[in-house]
Amino acid sequence: MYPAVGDAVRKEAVRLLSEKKVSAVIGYAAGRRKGSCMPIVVTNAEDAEKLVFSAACVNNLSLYLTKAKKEGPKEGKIGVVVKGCDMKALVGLMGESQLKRENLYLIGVPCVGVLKSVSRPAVPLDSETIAPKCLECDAHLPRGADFVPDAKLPASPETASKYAAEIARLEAMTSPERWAYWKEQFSKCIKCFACRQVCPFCYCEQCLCDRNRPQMIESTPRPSANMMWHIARAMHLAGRCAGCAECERVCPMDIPLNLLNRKMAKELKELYGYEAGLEVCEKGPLNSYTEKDDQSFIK
Amino acid sequence: MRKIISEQNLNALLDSLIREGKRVVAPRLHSGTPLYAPLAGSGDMNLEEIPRRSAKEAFFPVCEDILAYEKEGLQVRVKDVDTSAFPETVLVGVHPCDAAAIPVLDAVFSWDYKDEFFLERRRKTTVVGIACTTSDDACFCTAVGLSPSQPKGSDLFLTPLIGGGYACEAHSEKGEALVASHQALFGESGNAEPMAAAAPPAEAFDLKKIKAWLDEHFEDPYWETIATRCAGCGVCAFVCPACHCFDIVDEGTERKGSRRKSWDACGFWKFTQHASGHNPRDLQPKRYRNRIMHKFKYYDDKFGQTLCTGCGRCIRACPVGIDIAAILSDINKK
Amino acid sequence: MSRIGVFICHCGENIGRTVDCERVAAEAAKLPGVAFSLDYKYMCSDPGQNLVKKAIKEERLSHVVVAACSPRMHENTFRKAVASAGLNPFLCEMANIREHVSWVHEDREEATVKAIDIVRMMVERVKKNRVLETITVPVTKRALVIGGGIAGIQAALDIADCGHEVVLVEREPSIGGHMSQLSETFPTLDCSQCILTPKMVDVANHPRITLHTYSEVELVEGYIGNFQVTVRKKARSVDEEKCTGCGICITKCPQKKIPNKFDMNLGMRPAIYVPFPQAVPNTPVIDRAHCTKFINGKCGVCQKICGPGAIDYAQEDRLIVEPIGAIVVATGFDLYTIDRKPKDSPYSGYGEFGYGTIPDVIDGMTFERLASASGPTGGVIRRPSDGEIPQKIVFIQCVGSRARDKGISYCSKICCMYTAKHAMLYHHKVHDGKAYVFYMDARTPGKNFDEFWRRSIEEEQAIYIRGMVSRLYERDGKIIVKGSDTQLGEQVEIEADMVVTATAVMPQEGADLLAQKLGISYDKYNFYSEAHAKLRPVECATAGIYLAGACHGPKDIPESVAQASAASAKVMTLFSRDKLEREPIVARVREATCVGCFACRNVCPYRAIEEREILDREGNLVKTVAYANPGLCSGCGTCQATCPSKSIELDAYTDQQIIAMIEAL
Amino acid sequence: MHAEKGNREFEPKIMAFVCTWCTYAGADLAGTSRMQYPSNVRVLKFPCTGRIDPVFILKAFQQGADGVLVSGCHPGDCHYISGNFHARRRFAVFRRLIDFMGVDLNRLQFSWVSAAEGGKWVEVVTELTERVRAMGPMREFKDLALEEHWSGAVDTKELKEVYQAI
Repeated sequence: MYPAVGDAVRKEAVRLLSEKKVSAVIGYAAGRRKGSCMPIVVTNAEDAEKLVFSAACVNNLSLYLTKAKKEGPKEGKIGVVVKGCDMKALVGLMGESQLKRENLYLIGVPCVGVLKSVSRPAVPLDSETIAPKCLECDAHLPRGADFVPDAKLPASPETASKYAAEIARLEAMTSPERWAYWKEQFSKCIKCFACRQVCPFCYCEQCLCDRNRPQMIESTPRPSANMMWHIARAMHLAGRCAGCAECERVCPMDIPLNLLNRKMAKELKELYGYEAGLEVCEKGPLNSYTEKDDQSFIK
Repeated sequence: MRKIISEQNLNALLDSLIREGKRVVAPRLHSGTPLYAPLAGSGDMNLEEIPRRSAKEAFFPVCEDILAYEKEGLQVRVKDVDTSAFPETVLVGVHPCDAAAIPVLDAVFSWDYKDEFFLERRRKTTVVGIACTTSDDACFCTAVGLSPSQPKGSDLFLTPLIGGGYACEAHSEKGEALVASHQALFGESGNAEPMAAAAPPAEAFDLKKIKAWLDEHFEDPYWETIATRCAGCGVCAFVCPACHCFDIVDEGTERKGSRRKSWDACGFWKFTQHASGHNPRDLQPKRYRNRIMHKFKYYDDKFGQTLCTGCGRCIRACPVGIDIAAILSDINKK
Repeated sequence: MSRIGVFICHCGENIGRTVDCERVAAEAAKLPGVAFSLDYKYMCSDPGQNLVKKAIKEERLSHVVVAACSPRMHENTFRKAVASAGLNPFLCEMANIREHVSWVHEDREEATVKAIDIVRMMVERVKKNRVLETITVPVTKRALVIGGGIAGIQAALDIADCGHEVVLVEREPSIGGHMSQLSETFPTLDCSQCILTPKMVDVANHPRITLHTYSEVELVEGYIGNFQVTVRKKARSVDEEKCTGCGICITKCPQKKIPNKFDMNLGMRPAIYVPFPQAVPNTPVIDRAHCTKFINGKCGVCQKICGPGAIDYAQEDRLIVEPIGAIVVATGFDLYTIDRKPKDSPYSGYGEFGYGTIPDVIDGMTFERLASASGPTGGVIRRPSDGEIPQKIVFIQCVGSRARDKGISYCSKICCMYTAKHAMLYHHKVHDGKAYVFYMDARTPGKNFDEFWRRSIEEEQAIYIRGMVSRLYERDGKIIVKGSDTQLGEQVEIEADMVVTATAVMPQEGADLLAQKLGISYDKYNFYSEAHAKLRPVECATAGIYLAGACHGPKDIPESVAQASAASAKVMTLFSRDKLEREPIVARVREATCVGCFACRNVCPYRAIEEREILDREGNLVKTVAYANPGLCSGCGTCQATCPSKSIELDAYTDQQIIAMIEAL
Repeated sequence: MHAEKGNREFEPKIMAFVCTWCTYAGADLAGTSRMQYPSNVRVLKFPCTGRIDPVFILKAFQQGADGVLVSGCHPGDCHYISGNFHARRRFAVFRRLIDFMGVDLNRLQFSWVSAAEGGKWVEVVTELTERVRAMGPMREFKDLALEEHWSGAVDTKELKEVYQAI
């Protein structure tokens, strides 16, 4: 299925660039290693021939449209290859005044799943290698794209949600057990900031963690500073993160970052019936309120 | 001096060292992630996978205090770190690519300024390397003049033998001393054949040619084609056995705190950010160019060495698929 | 390097008894940055303040911490003292060691330790304080009054009489509001129109009042002293400039069968009409929904007959932008009906009393029109169904009001009095008629109110029954009123000819929408909220907007007039200065790091966040960032807690100040 | 979290983040009414609960607070119209987050205390202080603050364990 999708994407990109419908297309190109893929920005039809799509095309390319990514194309209408999960991030970015729909040409890809890790990009996509986010995907076809190749989607390998199970497992623990779990996880963190740098919503010009007057969060990768950083980040993403899980994929230390984000998504749905990435809304759940919001925790 | 040691005796050696009060650092799983970390017993050691971070942190920690201060009224008390308290360490199971980086780092940490934190740890550490028998397509040590079976940087080097156990060869006094202190655990070298060394698929680069190109191409459109995609994280530098940039920050309050040294990465936007707000390396291609330049030109200019051992960690870990081996191969062909 | 002075007050014995002030002063002296510390019996006294001033000069102090009572008590005192010694007042902070320490803890050791901690926190905080300068904004001395009822009229006249221009906007074709519908007013029984219409004429003739009737506020931008208000002047189809008000169009209009809203639909009016004869302005308006010309184009009589040629069928709505400095909101009230009930209320209007199905069950305002000499019956009380004069009337109070389980918990305040008045008027007009009043409590706190109420019972023979009506139904041309008399403990059944319900006072339809345009807050009933229930009863929390009359809550005429004058006084206070001074505790955007996500705008209750474009030297757009308008910002700081990158910061409560305090723990 | 039973020596540090209009004034009223309550609480004044950043709570724990109180105006009473409504959502979410991280929510109290509720202020502060006193010190953040990566530690925990074993 994916080679056909890749062909269609390539054809569309070539058309868009040769007809000057867009100034650039952000997509995926093959890398040196067998099966590997990487993001690429192409600005002419010739280069567009490099575009591919496969289960190793894991990146959320909406990253390259954010203001944080100063190298990305900024002029004119931009074509971008999006999976369903990436689309949700774009929807969020539009709601946060970061992107305008009319400046984008969205090449949607039908997707049954991508790899959870590309440290070995050539492995086949199966129930072992698939990204956990893909198991609970409800957007195999991106909603609202300008172009979606006509492809039949095979059934997804599995539907059980690993995140829900893991959240339930942690919730069932006692507080000290949970603290020990996260302490162990975050003690591995080296503050390489891969999680932040690939996150479409971490588009702040200056991260709270890079601020030193005052130093709200210590910048060194010590265990306590790591804990502060990851709690603050989860809080900042609450109600915004739509679950592309890039943070978790790129973490060189295997910290289950998306677990935190999914937990927050679950809470927001429970508290305010809110789900991120479904439609462009100006006010997220944490910058709006109703008079009837739950306050059972307030004395 | 060539000896052999059985797996069992290697474990006994480690346990014995631990009992003696030495810190034994080796590849182990840390909540599922392979890392170099201290062992509580030999059973913790796990040589299956290459650790995600290199062995450099045994000498160049992720983060360390370099002084502490306390203030009362106008009085400030400064407390230095007692480097003599650094523990005696045996670093075991070090991959050749990690071990090879250690002498490379020696150069920069003992050049004009002697970094006592690095050097004291270095003095107190014995490095036990181990030859690789497996590799993947990210490995390219052979392309930068090294190999999965070379002992560079190891005080004692282990080569796995067919049928179990290791051949060991001491390459320094420290290595010899380690063997000597536990003579009984080592046997004389027998007939056992060493296992075949891993064969990374990369062909050798002409590092001289690459440097010659870099000498001439500080400004080149190539940098944008490879690094516009760079997301600006620090993964490549942090997993690298040879990257050694660090940042120094004061943490704590005005009244009490520490001065800390921690890893830095040229991919970060803050790297070389001036107080004025100007940054000479304002975009990722310029930052990534620095990474390549530093490894294959500047370090060579200064110390005559290459700051890359072909471990392939940055290739495996890069979130956006930047492949330094592919880049070197490109340059090699130019 | 800061040179902080710390001053510890004993407050006589109030602090000194429990806190070892000398020890606090000695400990304070050891803190980094503290250059001077002193304890004194009464820091707030003149000699105490002089000690502070003297130390600022002699010790060249950079900041001051006064450890004494609550800042709510004396922060101003000490900031003024500090300012008079040449230091910026915002470089002075208070450590509350009285209300929060000496008065609530008995153990001297514990209290002293806590006092030292608080002083340390404030010392660390004050180090991060910045010099703040009072903000000045220019004031446009022009007021907007929204609503032309008695409150709006009074406010407009007061402000205009003081020499300032006023723009009065009224939704209906005429000003006058509900008061113009009333017959006589309690407790004096003077004729409502007789006292109101001269004021309406004053408004029309006032050289400084611009009157926009048949108009609505479309958009409000800007902030105190500097509003831009867009008014939609709805198409009247009659040129106000040309019309002489002769009224011939009204008499000649062939379409005459339109229920007149002013008369509570008891009378009829033509399609071109003025709501009532004394209307101001006396310019008719064409009701396009009912005019034959607009329905099928087959009339045009008024245009043919109009001498000055004032009829303009093609007239369109006009938008007028008015520069305004202050706004008085006086949109008044309306009555509870079946189709106007509170949000989420299970109450069916007062359908269970037969309103809408039994024609002779009417509300108080309808009774006013029946009793009015200028009303549809010429002041004769006739029941709507057959025009008969009712011999027995039942008045029911608290219909809708004080019915917690049915959506409205408040008392509508005016009903007790107007029902007493109705009973009295009825007795004046139908001498042998009987008036029964069902009531829950008679609430008569007002000048001459109780006397008036007693008169209705004692002299005007109203029969008051304490209890609620359970059911109303028709039988043989009568309305059967079933209720209870709680004083006698009996069930009561009255065969009435007419029933008058004193229905709840509610805000005008769309009051919430107007509030959203203005950016003012309102309660769950849509009544507008004052800034402080006790001390700022006529101001909105949004600076520069004031309240008058029943839009704020049920009120009678004198109260509405009083509040209107109070609001005018507030407007005139604002207009007495050319520039407005505001406390400089406002949010500021760090443009360098703002990425323009506008989360701050989403949470700002004052609409203080605007967009600002950052351009490079060539004029190209670099980025769009937030801008916090200091004229609008009231300093809550919600924006800062919301901003992910902390690119907006509230002066005097910066992260640096707060973190410094936490770190001093 | 890990309750230390019978620790009578322990005096918890309680940090209270309050709005100036309601709770601070309520605390003042407790003072003018001469009500008595434990002296453990340290009050930080904010213009509005809307200004309170969750990071402040983390920072307070990190700096050694054993309990944190956040208190402001009752819904509908906010001096700034809606600051407390925004705060309510923010903290509803934040407390669920740190609960998931393993912080015992008994150490974090939220309340509405109006300017008229001096008595409620006393009640809330006393209750939190006594509850936290019974729970013992908040070790999690403090202990964590002393931890280092093994590589940066002068002597490691693992080593200590080994020494102790010998």
